[in-house]
Amino acid sequence: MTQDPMSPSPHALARGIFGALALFAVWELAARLFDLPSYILPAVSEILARFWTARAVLGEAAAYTLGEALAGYLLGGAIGVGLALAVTLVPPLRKVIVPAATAVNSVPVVAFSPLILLWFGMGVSSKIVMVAVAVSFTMFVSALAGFDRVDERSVNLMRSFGASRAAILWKLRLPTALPLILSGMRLSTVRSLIVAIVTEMLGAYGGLGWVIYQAVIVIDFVQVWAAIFVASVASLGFFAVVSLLERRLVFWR
Amino acid sequence: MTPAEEPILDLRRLSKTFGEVQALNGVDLAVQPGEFVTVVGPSGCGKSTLFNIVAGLEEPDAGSVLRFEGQSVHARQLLGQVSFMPQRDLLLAWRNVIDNAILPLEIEGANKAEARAEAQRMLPEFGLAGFADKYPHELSGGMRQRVALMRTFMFKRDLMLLDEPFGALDALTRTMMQRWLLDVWQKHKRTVLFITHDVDEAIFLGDKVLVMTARPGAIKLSRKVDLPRPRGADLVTSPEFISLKRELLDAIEEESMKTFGPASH
Amino acid sequence: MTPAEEPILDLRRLSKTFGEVQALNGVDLAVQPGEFVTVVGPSGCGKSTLFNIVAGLEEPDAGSVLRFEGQSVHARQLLGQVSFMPQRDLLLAWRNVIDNAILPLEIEGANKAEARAEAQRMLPEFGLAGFADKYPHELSGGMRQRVALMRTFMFKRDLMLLDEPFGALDALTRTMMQRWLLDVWQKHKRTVLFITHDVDEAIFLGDKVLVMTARPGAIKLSRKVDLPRPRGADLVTSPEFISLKRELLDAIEEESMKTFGPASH
Amino acid sequence: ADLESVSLRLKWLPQAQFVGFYMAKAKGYYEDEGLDLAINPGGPNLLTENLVATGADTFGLSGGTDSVFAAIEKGLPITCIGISHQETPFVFVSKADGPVQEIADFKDASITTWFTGANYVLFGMLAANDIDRTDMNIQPQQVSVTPFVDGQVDVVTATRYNEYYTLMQRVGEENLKRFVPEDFGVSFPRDTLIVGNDFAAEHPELVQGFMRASVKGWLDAFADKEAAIDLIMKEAPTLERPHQEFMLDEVEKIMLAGAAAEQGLFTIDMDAVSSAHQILVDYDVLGGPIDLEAAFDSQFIDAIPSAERLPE
Amino acid sequence: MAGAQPVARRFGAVLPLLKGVVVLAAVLLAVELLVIAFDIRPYVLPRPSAVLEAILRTPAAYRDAMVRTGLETLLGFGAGALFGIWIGIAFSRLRFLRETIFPIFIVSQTIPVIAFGALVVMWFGNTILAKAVIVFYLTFFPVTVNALLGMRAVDEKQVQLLRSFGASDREIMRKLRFPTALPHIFVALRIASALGLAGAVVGEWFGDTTGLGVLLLQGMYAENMVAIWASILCSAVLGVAFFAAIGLAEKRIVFWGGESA
Ligand SMILES: Nc1ncnc2c1ncn2[C@@H]1O[C@H](COP(=O)(O)OP(=O)(O)OP(=O)(O)O)[C@@H](O)[C@H]1O
Ligand SMILES: Nc1ncnc2c1ncn2[C@@H]1O[C@H](COP(=O)(O)OP(=O)(O)OP(=O)(O)O)[C@@H](O)[C@H]1O
Ligand SMILES: Cc1ncc(C[n+]2csc(CCO)c2C)c(N)n1
Ligand SMILES: [Mg+2]
Ligand SMILES: [Mg+2]
Repeated sequence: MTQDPMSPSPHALARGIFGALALFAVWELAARLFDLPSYILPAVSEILARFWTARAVLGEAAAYTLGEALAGYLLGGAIGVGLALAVTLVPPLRKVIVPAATAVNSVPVVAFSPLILLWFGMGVSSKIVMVAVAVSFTMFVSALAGFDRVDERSVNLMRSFGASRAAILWKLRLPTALPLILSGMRLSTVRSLIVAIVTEMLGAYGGLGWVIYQAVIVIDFVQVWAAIFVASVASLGFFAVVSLLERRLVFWR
Repeated sequence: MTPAEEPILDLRRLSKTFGEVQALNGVDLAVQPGEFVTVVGPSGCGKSTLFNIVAGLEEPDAGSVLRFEGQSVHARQLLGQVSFMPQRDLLLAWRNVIDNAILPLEIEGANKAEARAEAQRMLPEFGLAGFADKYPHELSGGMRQRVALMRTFMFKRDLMLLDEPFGALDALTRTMMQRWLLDVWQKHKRTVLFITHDVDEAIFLGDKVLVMTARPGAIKLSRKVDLPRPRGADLVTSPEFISLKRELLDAIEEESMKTFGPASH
Repeated sequence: MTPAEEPILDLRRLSKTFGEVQALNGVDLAVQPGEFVTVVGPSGCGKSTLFNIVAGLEEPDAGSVLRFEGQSVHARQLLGQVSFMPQRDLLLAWRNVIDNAILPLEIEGANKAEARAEAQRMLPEFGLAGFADKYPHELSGGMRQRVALMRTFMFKRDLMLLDEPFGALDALTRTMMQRWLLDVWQKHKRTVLFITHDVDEAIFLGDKVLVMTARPGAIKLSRKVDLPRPRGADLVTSPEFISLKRELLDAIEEESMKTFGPASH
Repeated sequence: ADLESVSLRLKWLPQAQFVGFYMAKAKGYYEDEGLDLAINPGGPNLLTENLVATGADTFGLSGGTDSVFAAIEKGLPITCIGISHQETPFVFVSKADGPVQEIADFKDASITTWFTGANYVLFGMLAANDIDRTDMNIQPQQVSVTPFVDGQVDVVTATRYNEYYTLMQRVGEENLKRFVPEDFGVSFPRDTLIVGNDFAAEHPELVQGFMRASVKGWLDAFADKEAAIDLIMKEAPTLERPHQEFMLDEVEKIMLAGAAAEQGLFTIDMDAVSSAHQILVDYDVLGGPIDLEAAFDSQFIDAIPSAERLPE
Repeated sequence: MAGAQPVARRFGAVLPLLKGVVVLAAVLLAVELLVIAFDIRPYVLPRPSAVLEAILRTPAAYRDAMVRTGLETLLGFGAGALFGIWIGIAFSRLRFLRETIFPIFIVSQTIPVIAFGALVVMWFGNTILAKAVIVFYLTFFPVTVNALLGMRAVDEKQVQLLRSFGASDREIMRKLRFPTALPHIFVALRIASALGLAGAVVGEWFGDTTGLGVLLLQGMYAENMVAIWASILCSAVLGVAFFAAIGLAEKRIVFWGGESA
C-alpha cells in the first residue's frame, strides 16, 4: 500500500502554522493593496498591534468571558450528563426527557436570550445559563449515546458479582461513556465561548461580547477584530486543554 | 470426585420461556463438587440461558426446581454466589490487569490493597507475571482470556460457570489455553460447568459431557469421560477418544439438523 | 489434477520484510491448475502476508520470484487477476445479496443488469435462493460467508485465495460450510489456495496441506492428502486421516512453540 | 423616466418611528423625484453609518448626532443632511412614590441606562447639576424594563415612544416621574439622515429630491395618522396598533420640537449639535473636536422652504 | 408479526406525529393551568392560550416568517451539507490541503457572526442569499468533521478487497468510503440543523423585513412577551420538523443501521 492519506503527517503542525500565516499574508496584502478602510477589513498588522495596545482591556474581557463560558460549560455538562444518568437509571423517563430535550434544542439559543436576560439579569448568571442551555443538549446526547453503548453482557457480569446499581453505574457505565462524553465536551468548548460572547452582545457588564458591542457603536472595527482574535485564541486554548484532558483520561482509546 | 457426595448444583424440570419462545424445557442436571462438566449443543438451544439462570440473572419458569449446596433457592439468591465467566472476556478497558482481576473482590467490599497483593501473587500461575500494569489493549487475545479467567478464579465461589471461554480464539491458541486451564483447575480444585461448541474440547476437558437438544433445550445425552488425567495432546487420536467423539457428534448432528433447516439457517 | 501441467502459481525464494519485521523468508510454492491447497501455520507466521502478495496488494522483497500462468510478474500486475476472499466476509452493509455478489463485476465494468441476472441464476447453488433482496444484517453468519464466497466465485479468475473463510464460525456451522464448499468447488473446478487454523479442516478440504514455519514464514512441510473424494463426515475418524493429522499437528506444535513462548504470547 | 436605484437604511425595524419614509414611498413621492428607493430595516449590531460609507446603502437614518461624530472621527465618508429628532428622544424615569424625586437623588440611586450614547446624556445631566458620578451605581440597561417595574432599579432610561409606553402600561403614567434631559441643560438630537459624500457630490439633485419626498411623506403621515398606522401595520403585522399610534404621536412632537417648530422638519440646529458635541469632547469619547461644518450640511434641507416643511 | 408489519408501516409515519401533537397539546394545557394556578405574571411566562391567540390574530405574518426562515435554512443547509461532504472528501484524499486548511476552519468557527452584520450586508446585501450564507457557514463545519471521521472509519480490509478486484481510488471512494461515512454525516446533519436555524434567525437581525428572527427582535424590543413566545414556538416547530425530516431521510438512506459490515 502507498502511504495512507488519512493518518496525520509529521508536518501537521508546521502545515497548520503555514496555513495560518498564508491566510494572514493574503489578508494583509489585500488590505494594503486595495487600501481597505478598517470598517471594511483592517489589516492583520493593525489588529495585532491593537492586541498589544489594548491588552489590558482585552485581557480583562477575555478572563470575564472565559469565566462565564467555563462556568456555563461545567453546569451544562453536569446537567447534560445528569439527565442522561437519570434516563439511564429510570428508563420510563426516557420517553419524556428525550423529546423535550430535542424540542428545546430545536429553538435557537438566541431566541431564549430575552427570556433568560429577563429571568437572570444582565450579569454573569444569564451568560452562564445560556451557555449551559447550549452545552447541555450536546452533552446529553453524547452521554446518553455513551451510556447506551454499555454492553449488556458486562452489566450481567457485574450483577453476577453481586454488584448494586450504583456500583454498576460508577464502575462500568460511567467509564464506558467517558470517551463519548469527552468528545462531546471537546465539541462544546468552542460553542460555549461563542454563546457567551453572543449573549454578552445582547446585554452585559463586561466581557469580549461587550467589548465588541461597544466597539461597533464607536465604529472601531480594529477593536472588534482584536476581540475576535482573542476569542479565537481562547477557544483554541480551551479546545486544546480539553483535548489533552481527553487523551489523558481516555488512554485506552 | 466422590459421586456419593451431595451435588453442589441440582436442577430439576428447569424450564424458561421468553414470551413466545421456549428456551429451556425440563432440564435435569446434577453437578458434584469438584466435577468438570462440559456442555455442548446446537446454537440457540438455550445454553447461555441455562447459565444465566444459574448465575442468578434470570428466574426460571414456575415449577422449576433449583437446588444449590443442598438448599432449594430462587435464582436471584445466587447473585454473588457463583463465579461466572461470560462468552467473551469483557475486560474493562480502563483497568489494568490487576484491577480487572480484583473487580469482583472490590464489589464484595474487600480491602483494595490486600486484593491487589493477592492478585499479584496469583499472576505467575496464570502466565501473567510482569503484566500487572498492562491495559487490555496491550494484551493478546489469549492473555485477555487468561485475565478473565483469573478474575473468575479470584471470585472464590465453589461453582464456576464458563460460557465458551475460548470461543473467540484460533485453534492453536485454544489448545494451549485448554491445557493450561486443566493445570490450573487441578491445582485449585473447583467445580466447573463449561459451555463449548467444540466436541474435542468438551471431551478433552470434561469429567462428564452433556449434549443438549435443539430449542427448547433439555439434556439429550450425558457421558462420563473415562480418560486418564493429566491429558496430553496425543489423547485426541486415541481410540477411546475417537469412539466417544463419534457418539457425541452423531447426537449433535441429529440435533443441529433440526436447527439448520434448509431455509432457517 | 495432473501434476505434469505447468503450475498456475509458482513462488520461489519469496520474502517480505516490513521495516524491522521479516514476515516471509524464502517461500517456495507451486500450485497446479484445479488443485485445492490448504495452508496452516502458527498465528502471525505470514499467511495473510503471502496472500496479500499473491492478490497484488503488496510487493515482495527484491530477489523474490513470482510467476503466474507461466510468466514472471510484479505483484501489482496481479491486481484484478486473482479472486481473493479475505478472512472476514467484508460485505457492504448497504448492498443487498445480489449487489454484494456482483461488486467485482461492477468494478470490471460489466453490464449491471446482466451481472445481476447471472448472480440470480447462481443463488440456488449457493443456498441463497430467495435471499436476493436481503441485506447483510438480515442474514445469519453462515449465509454471509456464502455471499462472500459467491462474490469470490463471480470474480471469475483461475486462482482463488480464501483466507480463513470459516474462521469466525462455530464448529457446527463450519462443518456444514466445508461440505458445501467441496460440492461447489467440484462443480466449478477452480484452483484454490485456502488458509486455515484448523488441521481437521485443512485435511478434510485439501489435495495438499502446507505447514508454515513460525515467523519469518517459509514452507516447513508439504503433504499430499490421498483420501478419496467426495469426503464424508466419518472421514475424520479414519486411520489415514488420524495419522496424517498426527504428523501435521506435531509439525505445527513444534512451530507454534516458537511463537507461544512464555512471555511473548 | 429612468429611475435611479437607491436605498435608505433605517436604524431599526419597521415601526411608526419611520412611517414618514414608508408614506413617501407608498405615495410615489420618491419616484416623482427620479428615485427608485428601497427601504432597508436596521438591526442590532448593524451600523447605518458603516453601510452608507461603504456604499451598501445610499441614505441612512442613523443613530444620532453621537454616531455621526464617531463616524466622522473615524474618517467615514458620510455627511449628515438632516436631523429628525430635534430633542433627546429618551427620558430618565423613576417611580412617583419612590426614593428618587429630584436629580440630586440620583446620587444614591441605582440607575440603568444604555451605554450606546444615552449614558453621556446622563453624565451631562449629572455634571450640569454638580453631581459627582465617580462612585455612583450606574449599570448597563437590558432590553427589558422589568427590573425597574420590580423595584430592583430606581431610575431607568426610556425612549419616549417605546419603553415609556411599556412603563405606562405596566406601572401607570401617574406612578411615573420623568427627568427630561432638556430640563437639565442637555440635549442630544438623534435619528440623523446621512448620505455618502461621493453620492452627494455626484447627484446633489437626487439628494435634494430625497429630502423633498421624505418631508412630504412625513407631513402626510402627520395629516392622516390612521393611514400611516395602517401602512406600518402592513409592514409589521405583529406590532401592537395602540403602541404604534402612541409612537407616532410622540415622534411628531419630537420631530417638531426646538428649531423645527419654526423652520420645519429635518432642521439641523447647529447650536444643539455643538452642545452635544461638547459633551462628548468633555468626556473624552471623542479624541478631540471634529469639523462640524463639514459633517453637518444644511444646504439640502434649507433649499426646501420652511413653509413646506411644517404641517398646515 | 408478519400481519402486523404492513399496518405498522402504514401508520408508521403518522403515528409518531399524532403522538407528538397530543403530547404538545398536553404540555401546553399543563402550562396554561400552571400559569393560572400560580398566578404567574405574563412578563415572566404568558399563558399558552394567549400565545396561540397572538399567532391566530395574524396567521399570515407567522406563516410567512416560518416559510422565509425555513427557506433560508434549507438553502444554506443544503449548500453547507454538500460543501461539507465535498470538502470532507477532498480533505480525506489530499492530506496537505487538510493539514493546511483545517485549523483555519476550526478558528473560523469561533467568530461570532452577529458581530459582522455590516460585512454580511456589504458582501451579500439584504437578500435571502446573505442568510443562506450564514447558515452555510454554520453547517458545513460539523459535516466536514464527521465526513472526515466517517471516511476514516472505513475497514482497511474492505479497501484491500476492492483493490484486489482492481478498483481505482475513485471507485473505492464511491462504493466504499462514502457509504461508510454516511451514518457519521447524518449525526452531523442533526447537529447542524439546529445550528443552521439559529444562523438564519440571527441572520435576520441584519436588517430584514420577514422571518422569525425579525418577529423575535420586534417582540424583544417592544417587550412583548407573548410575541417572543410566539416566535419561540414557531421556531421550535420548524426545528423539530427539520430534525424529524433528517431523521426520516436517515432511516431511508442509512437503512442498514450504521454498522459498517
Ligand atoms: N432475553 C431474551 N428474550 C427473548 N428470547 C431470548 C432471550 N434470551 C434468549 N432468548 C432466546 O432463547 C433461545 C436460547 O438462547 P441462548 O442464548 O440460551 O442460546 P445458546 O445455546 O447460548 O446459543 P449460542 O450457542 O448461539 O450461544 C434463543 O432462541 C434466543 O433467541
Ligand atoms: N503492514 C505491516 N507492517 C508491519 N508488519 C506487518 C504488516 N503486515 C503484517 N506484519 C507482520 O508480519 C507478520 C505476519 O503477519 P500475517 O498477518 O501475515 O500473519 P498470519 O499468518 O496471517 O497471522 P494470523 O494467523 O494471526 O492471521 C506479523 O508479525 C505481523 O505483525
Ligand atoms: C442597549 C440598548 N441601546 C439602545 C436602546 C434603544 N433602542 C435601540 S433600538 C430601539 C428600538 C427602536 O426605537 C431602541 C429603543 C436599547 N433598547 N437598548
Ligand atoms: Mg450462548
Ligand atoms: Mg491472517
